[in-house]
Amino acid sequence: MMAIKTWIRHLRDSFISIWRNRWMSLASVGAVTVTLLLVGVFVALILNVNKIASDFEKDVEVKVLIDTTMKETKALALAQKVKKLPDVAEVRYSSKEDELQKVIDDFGEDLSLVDQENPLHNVLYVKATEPQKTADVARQIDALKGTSEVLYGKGKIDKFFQMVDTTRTIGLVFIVALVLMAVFLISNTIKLTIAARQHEIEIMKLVGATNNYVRVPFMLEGMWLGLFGAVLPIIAVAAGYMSLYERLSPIVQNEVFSFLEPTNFLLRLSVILLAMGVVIGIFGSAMSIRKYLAVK
Amino acid sequence: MMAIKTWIRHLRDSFISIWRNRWMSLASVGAVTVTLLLVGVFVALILNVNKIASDFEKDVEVKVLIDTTMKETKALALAQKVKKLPDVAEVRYSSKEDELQKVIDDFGEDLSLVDQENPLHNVLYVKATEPQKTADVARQIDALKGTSEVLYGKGKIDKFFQMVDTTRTIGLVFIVALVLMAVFLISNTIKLTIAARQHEIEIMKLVGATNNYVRVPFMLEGMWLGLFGAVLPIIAVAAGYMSLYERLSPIVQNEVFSFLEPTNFLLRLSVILLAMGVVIGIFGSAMSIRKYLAVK
Amino acid sequence: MIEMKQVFKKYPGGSKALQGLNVSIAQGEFVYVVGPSGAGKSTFIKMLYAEERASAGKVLVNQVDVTKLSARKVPFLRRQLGVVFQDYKLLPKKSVYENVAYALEVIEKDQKFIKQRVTEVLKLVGLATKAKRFPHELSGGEQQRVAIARAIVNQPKIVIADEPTGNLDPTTTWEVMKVLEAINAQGTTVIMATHNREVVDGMRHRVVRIEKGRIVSDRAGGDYDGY
Amino acid sequence: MIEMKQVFKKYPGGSKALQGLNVSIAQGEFVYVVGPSGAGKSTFIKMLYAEERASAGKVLVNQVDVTKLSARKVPFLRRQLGVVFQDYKLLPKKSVYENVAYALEVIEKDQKFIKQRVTEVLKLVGLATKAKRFPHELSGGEQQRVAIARAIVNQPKIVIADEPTGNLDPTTTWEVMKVLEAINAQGTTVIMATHNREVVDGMRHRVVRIEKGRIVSDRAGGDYDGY
Ligand SMILES: Nc1ncnc2c1ncn2[C@@H]1O[C@H](COP(=O)(O)OP(=O)(O)OP(=O)(O)O)[C@@H](O)[C@H]1O
Ligand SMILES: Nc1ncnc2c1ncn2[C@@H]1O[C@H](COP(=O)(O)OP(=O)(O)OP(=O)(O)O)[C@@H](O)[C@H]1O
Ligand SMILES: [Mg+2]
Ligand SMILES: [Mg+2]
Repeated sequence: MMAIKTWIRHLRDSFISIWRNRWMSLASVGAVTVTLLLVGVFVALILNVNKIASDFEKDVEVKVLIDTTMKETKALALAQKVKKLPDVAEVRYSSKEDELQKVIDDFGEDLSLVDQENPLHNVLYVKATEPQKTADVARQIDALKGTSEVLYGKGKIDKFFQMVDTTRTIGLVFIVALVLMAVFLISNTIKLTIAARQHEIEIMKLVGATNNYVRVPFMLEGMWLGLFGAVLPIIAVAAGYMSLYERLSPIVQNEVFSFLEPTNFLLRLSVILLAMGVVIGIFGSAMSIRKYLAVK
Repeated sequence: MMAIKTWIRHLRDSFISIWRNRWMSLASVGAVTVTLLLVGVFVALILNVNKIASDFEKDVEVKVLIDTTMKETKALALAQKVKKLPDVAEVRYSSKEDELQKVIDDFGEDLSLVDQENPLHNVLYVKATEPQKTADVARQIDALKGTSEVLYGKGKIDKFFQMVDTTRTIGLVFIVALVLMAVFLISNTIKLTIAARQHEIEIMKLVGATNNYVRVPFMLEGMWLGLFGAVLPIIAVAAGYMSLYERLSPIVQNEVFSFLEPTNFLLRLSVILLAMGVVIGIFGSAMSIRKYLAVK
Repeated sequence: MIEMKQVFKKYPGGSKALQGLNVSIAQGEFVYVVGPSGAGKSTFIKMLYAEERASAGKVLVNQVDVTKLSARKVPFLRRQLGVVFQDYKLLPKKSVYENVAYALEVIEKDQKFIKQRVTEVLKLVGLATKAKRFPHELSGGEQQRVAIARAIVNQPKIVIADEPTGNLDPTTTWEVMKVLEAINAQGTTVIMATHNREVVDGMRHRVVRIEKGRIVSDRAGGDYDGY
Repeated sequence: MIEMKQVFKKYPGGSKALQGLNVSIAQGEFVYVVGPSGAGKSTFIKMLYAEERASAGKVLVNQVDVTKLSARKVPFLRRQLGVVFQDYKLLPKKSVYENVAYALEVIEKDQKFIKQRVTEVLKLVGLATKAKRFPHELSGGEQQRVAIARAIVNQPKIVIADEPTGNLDPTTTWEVMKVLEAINAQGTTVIMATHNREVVDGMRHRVVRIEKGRIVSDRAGGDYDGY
């Protein structure tokens, strides 16, 4: 549609214009940088909080007390049986000796001094494939022979699920709000730089430039501003995240949760930040210029 | 220094100018609004997270197992004694029957079936005036007669304190970073609106206006933009926080933590947001205008 | 070629700049438009390249009614005209060379041609040595000559100049007038609003006098005062 | 009153606009500054109100050396002068009335006085009915007259006008010249750069001719060509 030489001209003009308006360009790039940095940091934070919440959620398990009369070998067979139930992801066996040790750990040594037979049960810890199926799984296990009691904290767990869900929803709302704000702030800045050049746009039109001919260099300029503005945030967020990840991961490695693995996550986040800068840059320019293009 | 009629003129000029540049004014107010909204929401969030972390921290207590040989009345006397130790804030007595009930709650009914004497200790739960003094308090109590064991999760608690501290530090870093970003974004926007009017400033100087005479209306204009830009965020944050507070507080009322009480908190936050808008507006204008005031 | 029929123009503020203007200009004519300040000369000229649209009436340029021209087609009208604006309208962030070249770039001429043609035109208006300057680094008369160079660079069929010699000394004025005469001799229509009695009386052409938005006299080879 | 000694001006780009200019103008004189486009007339004028600073030499205005004037004091120098800029320099977001009033507001005159005086001056330049317009709603000549009104509104001791009639028709030019004559008759110094031969020859005063940054002729009651 447009000749190659025209594209080359537009490209050249966009660079020249950025340079000749360097003061404004710098201000725009600065605004984009700060905004995307904000988005990058908070998105990383929020996604990790959501990840951690989900990890905790996944940690929910059903505790099955096995009849005291059942022998250990049979108990292990029961474990196999439970394992085969639908929606069961994981079964872990814990003997009554293990359980006693836990009680002692929590309540002081004196319990171990009790010189009688261990009164506790052998126990199965069962995880559902999806945390929300925990109640189902519990019911199924309860129906099996040889289980004396199935504990999974009914009401409490529902409340916990609800909390995790709320966290996740709030997180998503925050991300969406952040992105909208970024769109507004960046396109607003670009609007201001273009408004300052309204006079130029009018002149271009008066000497016979079509709307497209005027628009394209401005859009390219917007693209560069967005692109340049995305570089620093991407570097900062990537470097910051990797260093934090390396420092914090060892500390939490025995916990039930972990942080988002950097490689993949950062790649995606970078692409998103870059795309935001570039897309808002281009469309912000295109939108802002529209009202100055109207022929009188 | 400046005549009252001059101030009135400046005030009038600042309003007229906002109106005649309404397109740019709106963009500026929009940028201020979004930025302060961001600051308001995240500051509220972060301060609450910090509050909650501190609440958890304050919940740390020392568990003192009292000699099984000591009678309950004597144990209560011991409690009084502990209470009087330095740095002790709170002492709660829990009989061995209470303790057994807890074990049963956590590990299933079968323990209660044990038909022998309760093997547990009477217990004192002690809170230090400051969480960090917990270890000290524990040591002092250990030295008292009649205590068989003093538990406070040594290493674990240190790690927990460290986590809370980290959370708080990160929170503060975030707040500082947010404020800096807001300062940058707002003053940047104002810089752009003033750059667009560079030509006007030059003319004013050429017809004999002093730097101050040119500067004051621009500073007032910056003030109004900041002020108007702060109104919406204040309303939004206040309304949002109050509604969330009312909805969430009942849910967490039995937990060890609570949210920041709105009245005081919102008042301060509002003042801060307003001050940020106004101060950055005024100084942003003053700074940006400086380079255009230089006489050639 | 150019024809206006009962053209009225009322600006949003309420001032009636044109009040039933009728005129017809043939291809190849040289027309002075004179009249007091605020008479409507610039408004008349702005009708031709659609900077302002008529409130009523017909404005025909090359058989096309400008008043009905869609926004998309306006740029193509403007490319057929070379306009010297009263306030120059130079692009502040482009050099002298770039300002003149821009009129050729929009019609997608080749770089080589542009370079040659722009250099030629800048020499013609005496600004060859100032090609790299920016508008704010020029004297008033130099800026005006850049505007003239831009108007004639793409060899338009019609050149419209609004007060093109207001900031030029008599010698330079004379040189610019010779340039306009020369392109007129090659068949280009020239329409020039001016206050310069010396020019109008010294270089005789058709003189159209506008007063209060109407043509009050129109005579070939007349002088500034309409005789 | 005004004295320049060996004034040189070299612009950052490298162009030498003034090359050793010497002149002395007494209080109450009326001086035309003429010369070809780009000769240095505007630069000469800009020296007086410190829009540009001399590269070398002395520029005395009312016994004060402008080249050494501190930035703080420049506004007070400018208040003693009324300047008509070649490109008008009207404030685009202020109405005609406000533009003219601004020159009185900066010297903190009373609102009542301002209103009376601005109305008076606008009537003088024939713009009484256009007080509420904005500059972009005016014709070229009307804008120029606003610039003239602003320059004379605070009754300065020195009026400096750079090509103040370039966009005015002969009749309006004549009216503006009468205004300048009148204030000159009241003792105001008038310095006017112009290309208008008709004015210079028709209303005789001292004529200073600048060429290539130097004064090449200077004679009282001379004509445009220096005789
Ligand atoms: N944008 C506008 N809005 C309102 N009124 C306008 C506008 N432009 C011009 N006018 C008015 O229309 C009338 C004619 O203006 P125009 O510019 O056509 O005059 P002109 O003949 O070119 O005068 P000059 O010789 O001073 O340039 C004037 O009274 C002017 O004030
Ligand atoms: N800001 C600037 N930077 C560089 N060169 C300049 C600048 N301003 C003026 N010049 C150059 O200095 C010389 C004198 O300019 P000046 O404006 O004084 O001319 P002038 O006599 O007023 O001309 P005119 O009659 O065209 O207005 C010109 O050659 C011009 O190109
Ligand atoms: Mg005009
Ligand atoms: Mg000049």
